[in-house]
Amino acid sequence: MTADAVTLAVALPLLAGFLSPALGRSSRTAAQWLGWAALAASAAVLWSVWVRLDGGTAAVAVGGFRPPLGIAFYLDGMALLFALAVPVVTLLFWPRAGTPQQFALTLVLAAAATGLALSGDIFNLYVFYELTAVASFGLVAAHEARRAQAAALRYLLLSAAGSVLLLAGIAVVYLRTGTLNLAHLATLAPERLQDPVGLAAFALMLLGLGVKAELFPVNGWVPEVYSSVSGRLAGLLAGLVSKLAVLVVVRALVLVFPRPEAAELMLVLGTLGIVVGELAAWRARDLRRQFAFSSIGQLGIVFVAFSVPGPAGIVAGLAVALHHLLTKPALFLLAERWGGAIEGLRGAGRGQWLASTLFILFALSLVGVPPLPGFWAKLLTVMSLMEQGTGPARAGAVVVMAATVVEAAYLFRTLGVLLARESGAESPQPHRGPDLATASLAGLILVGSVFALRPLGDGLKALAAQAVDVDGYVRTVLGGPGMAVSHPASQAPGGAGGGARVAHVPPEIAS
Amino acid sequence: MSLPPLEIVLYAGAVSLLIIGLAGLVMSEHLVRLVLALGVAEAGGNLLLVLTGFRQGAVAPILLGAAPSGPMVDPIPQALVLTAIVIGVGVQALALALVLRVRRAYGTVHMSALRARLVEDLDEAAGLPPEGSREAPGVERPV
Amino acid sequence: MTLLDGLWAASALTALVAAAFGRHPAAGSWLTVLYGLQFLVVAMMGGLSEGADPVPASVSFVVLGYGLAWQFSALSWFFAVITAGAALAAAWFVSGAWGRAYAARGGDLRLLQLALALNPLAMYVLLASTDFLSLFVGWELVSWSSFLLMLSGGGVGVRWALRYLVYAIGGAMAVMAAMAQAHALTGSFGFGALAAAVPELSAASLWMLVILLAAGFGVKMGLLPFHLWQAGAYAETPGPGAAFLGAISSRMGLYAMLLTLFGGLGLGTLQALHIPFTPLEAHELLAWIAAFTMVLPTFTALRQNDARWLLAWHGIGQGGYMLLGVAMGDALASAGGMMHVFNHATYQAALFMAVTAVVYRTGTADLNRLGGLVTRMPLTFLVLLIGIIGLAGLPPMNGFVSKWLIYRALIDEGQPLLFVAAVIGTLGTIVSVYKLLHNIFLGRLRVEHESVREVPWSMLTPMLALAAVVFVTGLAPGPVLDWVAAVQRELGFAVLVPTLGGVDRPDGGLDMLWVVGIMLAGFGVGALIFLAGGRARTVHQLDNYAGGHFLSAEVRYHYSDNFYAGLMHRIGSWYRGSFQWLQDALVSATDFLAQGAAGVYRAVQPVTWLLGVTVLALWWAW
Amino acid sequence: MRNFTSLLFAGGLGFFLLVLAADLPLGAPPMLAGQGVLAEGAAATGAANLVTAVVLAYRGIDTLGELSILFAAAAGVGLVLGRARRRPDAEADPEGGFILLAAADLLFPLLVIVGLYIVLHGHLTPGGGFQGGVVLAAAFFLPLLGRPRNALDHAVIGWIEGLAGAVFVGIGLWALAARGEFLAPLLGKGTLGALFSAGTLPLLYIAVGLKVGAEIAGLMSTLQETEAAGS
Amino acid sequence: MPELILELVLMPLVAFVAGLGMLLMMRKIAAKIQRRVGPPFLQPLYDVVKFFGKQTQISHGLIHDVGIIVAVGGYIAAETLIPVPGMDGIAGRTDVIVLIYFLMVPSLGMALAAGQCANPNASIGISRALTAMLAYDIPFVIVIFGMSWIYGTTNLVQMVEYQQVHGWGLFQAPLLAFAGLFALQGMLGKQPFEIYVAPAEIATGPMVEMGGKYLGSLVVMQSFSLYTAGILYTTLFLGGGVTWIDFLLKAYLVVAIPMAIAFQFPRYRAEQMLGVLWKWPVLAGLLGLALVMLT
Repeated sequence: MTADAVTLAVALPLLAGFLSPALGRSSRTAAQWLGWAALAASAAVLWSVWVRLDGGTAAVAVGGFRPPLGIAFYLDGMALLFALAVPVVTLLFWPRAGTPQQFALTLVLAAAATGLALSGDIFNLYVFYELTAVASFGLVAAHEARRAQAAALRYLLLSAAGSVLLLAGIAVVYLRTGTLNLAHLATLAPERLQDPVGLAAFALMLLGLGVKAELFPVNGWVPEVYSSVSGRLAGLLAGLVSKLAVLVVVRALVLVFPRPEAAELMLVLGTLGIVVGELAAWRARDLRRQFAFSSIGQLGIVFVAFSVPGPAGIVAGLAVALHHLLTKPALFLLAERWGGAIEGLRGAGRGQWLASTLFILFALSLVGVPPLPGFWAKLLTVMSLMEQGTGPARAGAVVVMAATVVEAAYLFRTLGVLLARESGAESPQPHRGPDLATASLAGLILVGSVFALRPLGDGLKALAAQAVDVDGYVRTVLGGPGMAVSHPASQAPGGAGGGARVAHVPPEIAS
Repeated sequence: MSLPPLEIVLYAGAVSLLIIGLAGLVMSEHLVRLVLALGVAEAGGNLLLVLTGFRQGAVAPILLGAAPSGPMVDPIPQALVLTAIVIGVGVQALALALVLRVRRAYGTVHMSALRARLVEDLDEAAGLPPEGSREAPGVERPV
Repeated sequence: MTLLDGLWAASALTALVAAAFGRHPAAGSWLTVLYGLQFLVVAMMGGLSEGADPVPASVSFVVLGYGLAWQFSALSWFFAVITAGAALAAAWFVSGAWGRAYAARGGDLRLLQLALALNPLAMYVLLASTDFLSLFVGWELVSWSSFLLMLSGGGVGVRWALRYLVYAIGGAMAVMAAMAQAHALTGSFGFGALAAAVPELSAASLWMLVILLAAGFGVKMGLLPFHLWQAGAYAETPGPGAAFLGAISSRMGLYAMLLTLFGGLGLGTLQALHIPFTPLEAHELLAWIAAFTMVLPTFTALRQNDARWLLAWHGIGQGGYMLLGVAMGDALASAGGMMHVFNHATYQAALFMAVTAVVYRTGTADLNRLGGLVTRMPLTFLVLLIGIIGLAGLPPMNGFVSKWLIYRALIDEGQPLLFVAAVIGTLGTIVSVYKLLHNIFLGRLRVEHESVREVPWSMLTPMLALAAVVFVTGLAPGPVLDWVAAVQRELGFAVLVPTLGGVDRPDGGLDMLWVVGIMLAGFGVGALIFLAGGRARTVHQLDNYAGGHFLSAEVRYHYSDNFYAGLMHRIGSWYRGSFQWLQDALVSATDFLAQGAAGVYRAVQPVTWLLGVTVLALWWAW
Repeated sequence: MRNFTSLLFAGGLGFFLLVLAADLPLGAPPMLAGQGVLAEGAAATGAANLVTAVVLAYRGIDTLGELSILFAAAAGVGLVLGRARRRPDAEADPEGGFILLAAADLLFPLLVIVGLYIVLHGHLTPGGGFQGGVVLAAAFFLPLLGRPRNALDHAVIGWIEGLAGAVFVGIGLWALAARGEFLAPLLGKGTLGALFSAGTLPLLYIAVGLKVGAEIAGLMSTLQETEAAGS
Repeated sequence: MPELILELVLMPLVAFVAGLGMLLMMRKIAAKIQRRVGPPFLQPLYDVVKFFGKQTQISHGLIHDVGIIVAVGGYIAAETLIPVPGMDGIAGRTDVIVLIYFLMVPSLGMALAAGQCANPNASIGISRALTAMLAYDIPFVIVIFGMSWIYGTTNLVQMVEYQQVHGWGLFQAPLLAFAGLFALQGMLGKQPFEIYVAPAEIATGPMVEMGGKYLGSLVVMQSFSLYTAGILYTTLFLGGGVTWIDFLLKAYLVVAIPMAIAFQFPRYRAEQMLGVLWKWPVLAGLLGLALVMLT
C-alpha cells in the first residue's frame, strides 16, 4: 500500500457519512456498522502507512498535483499519531444511542479531524477546520435538551466569528506570499513574513483556531457546551478536536512563524488560560463544569508547552496533549456517571470501586504524581520552560506549577466528597457498561504507559525531532534538488509510488 | 484630488464589511441580527480573500478561444472564495435553524435573555440551586 | 540482589500482605513480623555507618533520557533505621487489641494497614535518592502515602488531609521548580554537578535554588510559615499512624534538605551567600526560620486542649531544633540536629502511642475530660513521663543530648539570640508537656474512669521498648552519635568524634554516663533524706480538701482548663499575630481571583472577548 | 458602556487591518502558486476554466470538504428541526396565488435547463456544480412556495445527496485505484474547450451539482416546513 | 574515682549545713526588717527534725513520694555540679548547660508530687510555679550565655580559673551580673516573685497537701536551693572561692541581697511577674550581652 492510500483515511469516513442518513432510513444498524467499518478501515490504513514509513516522513500530493500548486498531505510521526488517534477515539466515543444523522456527523467529524492532522495546506486546513466545526455544532445541537441548542448557537456564533478572522489571516498570508502550501510558506517565510504583518497574520490565525483549541479567552463556549451534552460528545470534543486545532497552530508556528514574538503570544494566552481555567474550576459547583474549566486550564498548559521553541517544547507539548487526550474524555465519562452538583455527590462513589479507582487514577495523573505519565508531561513542560529561561517562560512555569496546586485542591476535594462516609446522595445511578469500559481502557493505557516510559519518551523525542525539522518538511513536500517532479502529465500512469515521494529520514533519537 | 487606487478602496470596503459584521456580532441582541451580522462579516472575509488574487488590469482565467489578451488574475483565490462562500452558506443555514429551534424552546430571540436562561438551565440540569449568593462558594473551600 | 533490593522487596511484601489480608485480625502479627524483617534488613546494612560503600539498588531506569538509580548511603541508612524502627513499633501497636477495636468501631483496618505499610516503602525509595529526579519521585510517593494514611481514619481527618495535600503539592512544585532550575543551570539532575557548578552561578540563581528548596522541603517539615497543616493532619490520623507520621514523616523534609542544600549546594555555599543589606548569610536565615519554628508552634502547643494536637504542635517545634542544628553547621550543632531526628522519633512515637492508649481506654484525648489515670494506667504513665522528659530535653533522656549539642554549638558560634530562642522553646515545651501529663494522669480521677485498666501488652510492649530506647540512648548516646558522624562525613560537615557518653572536650564536654550517674546519686541522697521520715500512710485520692471544703466525688474539681491562666493572660494576645492570617489571606485571594475567573465567562459575551483579544494581539504585533 | 467598548474594539481592529494594507502588495500579488496554475493548469486538467481546474483538480479535496460541510449543515439542520417540523395533520399554509403558481410552473423547466447547463459547462465557462446546483435547488423549491402541501420527499433528497457525495468520493477512489492518487484526473482530456473534455472534471461537477442542489433544496424546504408549522 | 564518690557524699553534707544557715539568715533578715527578734539559731534544724518526726504522714500515692525525692535530689545533684574549694572533680566533668537543666528538675519533681495530690489548689500552685520558671529562666540563660562567651568555656571549673586570672565576672559584665541577680530573685521564689510558693496562705500553693516528711523534705530542698543559688552566682560572677571561708562569705552575701530586697515588697501576680522578669532583666542581659560581644 502506497502512502497515497492515506487519503482513504479521510475519504472512507466521508463516504460512509454521506451514505449513512440515507441508509439509516431503512436500517439504523446497517448505518452504524457502515460507520464502524469506515473508521476501522481508516485506522487500518493509517496504521499500515505508519508501519510502512517506519519513522520516516512522506508527502502525498492529493490528486497528483505538484505541492505548491496542489494540496499535499504531509505524513510524519506527529501527524500520523494524531490521525490514528482520530478513528480510534471516535470509535470509543461513538454515539451509540444516536440517529443515523448523528452517525453521519460523527463520521464527518472524524474525517475532518484526520484531515486536520494530515493536511499541509493552510486553506485546506481551514476547510477541515470548518468541517469539524459544523459537524460539532450539529452534534451538540442534536442533544435532546434545549440547553444544548442554545449552547450550540452561542458556540456557532463565536466559532464562525473566529473563522472569519482565520480566513482574514489566511488572506493576509496569501497576499504576502502567493502560496498556501505550508512547506512552500516555510521557505518563503524568512523573507516575507518576518515582520509585523506576518505576526498579525499569525495572531489572526491563532485566535481563529483558538476557538476550537479552547485558547483563552475565546473559549467561552467550553463550559456551556460541555455541560450541555453527553459525556461521550464532551470527551470527543475536549479530547480530540481541541488537540487537532492545537496541532494546526503548532504546525503554523514551527513552519511559518518561527518568531519569538509569536511563541510569546501563545505563551501569554496559554498562561492566562491556565490561571482562569483552573481558578474557575476551583469554584465550579458541578462536576461537568469543573472538568470543562479544568480542560481549559489543561489546554493552556498545552499551549504554554508548545510555545517553547525547539524539540523540547514539542516533546513537552505532545506529552501534555496526549495525556490530556487520554484522561479528560475518560473523566467526562465518569462525570456522566455521577454528574450534577458536587454537593449532591456526598458518598456517591462508595461502593463503585472501579469508577472511584479510575477517578483517583486520573486525578493523580492530572496532578502529576510520579510515576504516572502526567508527572513526566508536567516535568517536561516545566523543564523546557526553565531551560528557555526568559522571564515570560519562567512565569509560565510558575503558573503551571501553581495551577497544579489548585488542581490538586479541587480534584481531591471532589474526590473527598465522592468517597465521604456519610451519604447524603440519592442512590447512585446504575452502572453503565460501555462508558465504564472506555474509561477503564483509558486507565489501563495510562497505567500501562508507566511501564513503557522509555520507548514512549524516545518515540516522542523522535516525533518532535521530525516535527521541528523544517528543512525535512520542505524537502519532503517540495522535493529535494534533482528530484523528479511528480506530475500526472509527465508520468506513466500507475507508476509505483505515484505522486508520493517517501523520503526516509533516519529516525533521529536525541540522546 | 484623485481617488485612491482601486485595490485600496476594495480593501477598505472588505475590511469595513468585516468590522461591521463583527461589531454587529458583538453589539446585536436579536438572534437573527446576529446571524445577519455573521453573514456580513463573512462577506467581508470573502471579499478580502478574493482580493488577494486581484491584479490591475488582468482578465478572468479562462482559456477559451483565442490566447489570453493580457495577464490573468490569480485563479486560486477565486476557487478559495467559492469554497468559503459555500461554507458560509452552510453555517448560516445551521445558525438559522438553531435560531428557530431556540426561539421555540425558550420563547426568546434575545441573546442576553437566552444566556440567562441557559445558565439557569445548566444549573438546573446539574441539580444546583440557583446561584443566590455569588460570594459564597458552593462547596467547602479546600483549605 | 543487593540488601537495598531486599529492603524494598520486604517492604513491598508487607504492603501486599496488608492490602490482601489487612482486615483479618491475625494479620497484625504477620505484618509485625514483616516489619521486623524490614528492620533486620536495615540493620544488616549497618556497615554504612562505619564507612562501608553505598548499597546500590539493582534496578534502574532510563526515562526520557534521564537515568533513575537508587542507592543507600550513611545518610539514607540513618533515616532508614529510624523509619524501620518507627514502622515496627507502630505496626506492633496496631497488631493486637488496638487493631481489633479499631475495626470494631467501624474503622477500615485494611486501609490503615495498607497506608501504614506504604509509608515506609515510599520512604525507603526516597531515602535511596541519588539525584534530583529520583528525589522528586520519592518525595511525591512519600507525600501521597502520608496523605493516604491521614485519610484512612475518615471524618475530620479528611479535611486536614486535604489541607495537607494543598501544602504538599505546593511544596512539591517548589521542589520541581528548583530541580528544573538546577537542570537548566547545570544540564544535569545530579547533586555533584550542582556542587561543581556552584562557583559559576550567580548569587541570584543560588538564592532562587536555596529558597525554592528550603520552601519546598520546609513545607513537609512544617517550617514557618508553612506549618499550619501539620498539627491537624497528624493529630487527626488514627493513633498508630500519627505515631509513625509524627516520628519520622516530616523528617523526610530534613533528609531532602540535607541531601540538596547541604550535600548538594554545600554548607560552604550557604555560608558564603550573603543576604543583601544585612550581616546575615543564607544558613543563618535558615537558622532563624528554625528558631521561629521552635518557639511559635511550641507556644501554640501550650494552648491545645487535645493531647494529640498538643503533641503534633510540639512535633513542628522540635523540627526547628533539627534545622537549627544543621543550619549552624559546625560539628556539634549538625550532630545535635541530626541526632535530634533519632531522638525525636523515639519519644514522639512513644508519646503518641501513650496518648492513643489513653484514648483506647477512655475514648477521649480531650485534656479537660481526663485526669488521675496514673493509678489506673501506671505503665502508660511511665512511658508518657519518659517521653515528655525526652521531648522537653531534660536529662537523663536522649532529647537532652541533642539539645545540649545544639546549645553548646550556639555558644561556640556566638549566637545569643538563637540560643535564647532555643531555650525559650525548651521552656515552653517543659511547661506544655507538664500540662499534658498533669491533665491526663495527675489530679483527680473522673468517676467514669474508675474502672479503667492498663492497656494490653500488645500495645505496651512497643511503648515500653521505645521508652527504653529513649533512656538508653540518653545514657549512652555514643552509638547514635557514631551514626551521625558517618552522615557528617558523607555530607562534608565537620565531624564530631563522640565518646560513649557524649563529647569529650576540655572547655565543657558532655558525658551522659556521669550526668545520669550524678543525677541518680542526687535522687538517691534525696531518697535517703526522704526515707528518714516516718512511714507514710497512703490515703484515697479524695481524702483532701480545698478551701476548707472536703472534696468528694460529687465535686468535680480538676484544675485543667486554661491551665496556665497567668501565662495566657500575658501572652494570649500574641497568638493573634499567628500565621493563620497568611493562609487565610492566600485562600481568600485565590477565591477572589477565582470569582473573577468565573466571571470572565459570565460577564462578557464570548465574541467580545474574541474581538478584544484580537485587537490587543494586533496592537502587540506592532 | 458595553457598546462603547465594543465599538472601540471594532474600530481598533479596523484600524489595524487598514494599516496592514500599507504593507500588502495589493493589486500586484506575488501569485507564486497562481502563476503555476495559469501556466500548466489547462495542460494538466484539460479544463478551459482554470478556476474549475483549481476547484476540482488542484484543490479537489477542498471541494470534497466543502461538500461535506454542506452535507453536515443539512444533517445538522435536519437534526435540529427534525422534531420541530410539521406534524402530518397540521394545517398547512394556503396555496399561493395564480401568479406565483403560474410563474413557478413556467420557470421550473427553464431553471432546470439553465441549472444543468451551468453544471455541465463548469469546466469551460464561469459557473459549475455549485452555481448550477443552487439554480437546480431553486427550480425544485419554487413550486413549493406555491404549493406548500407538496412537500419534497426527504428520503429521495437524502438518497440523492448521499449518492452524489458517494459518486464524488467514488471517482476519487477510482483514481486512487487506477492511478494511485486520490482524486487524480482520469479519462482523456479531450480538446481544450470542448464539452467532452477535462476528463472526470465534468463528472465531478455533476455530482457536486446534484449534491448541492439536493442539499440546498432540502435545507430550504426543512426551514420552510418549520416556518410553516409556526411557533 | 574514689575522690569523686567522696565528693558526692561530702558536698551534700556541706550544702545541707550551709543551706540551713542560709535559711536561718533569711528568717533573721526578715525579722530584722520587721523589727522582730527572729528565730533561735537552731530553728531550721528543729523544723526539719519536727517535720520528719511527725506521727501522721499522709501519702497520696507513689508519685507523691517520687516527686518529693526528685525535687530534693535535683538540687542535690545540681549543687554537686558547681565547684567548691577543694572539690571540683564532678564539676569538671560536666558543664553549665547541664546545670541549667538540673536546676529545672526540682520544679518538675515538685510538680509531679503536687499533681498526684489531686488537689486543685496544688495544681494551681504548680501552674504558677512553672510559669515562674518560664519567667526567670529567660534572663538566666542570657546571663549564662554571656558568661560562657566571656570565659570561652561552659566548664564551671574553667570559669573559676579564668576569673582568678582575669578578674571577677562582676566587673567584666556588670549588666549581666545585675540581670543574674534579678533572675536569682525569681529563682528563689522570693518576694515580689513568690506567688507560686505562697507560704503565707499555704492552702493555695503546691504545698497544700504536704505535711510531715513531705514538708520537711521541701524545707531541706529550700536549704539546698538557697545554697545552690548562692554558690552558682558566686562561681559565675564572684570568682568562685579559693578557700571555704571566702567562698561561703560570698555565697551568704549573694543570698542576703535577695532576702534584703524581698521583704520590702508585696507580691506580683503571675502575669505581672512575667512582665517584670521578661522586661528589665532581659533588657539588661541583652544590653550586657551586646556590650560583651561587640567590644
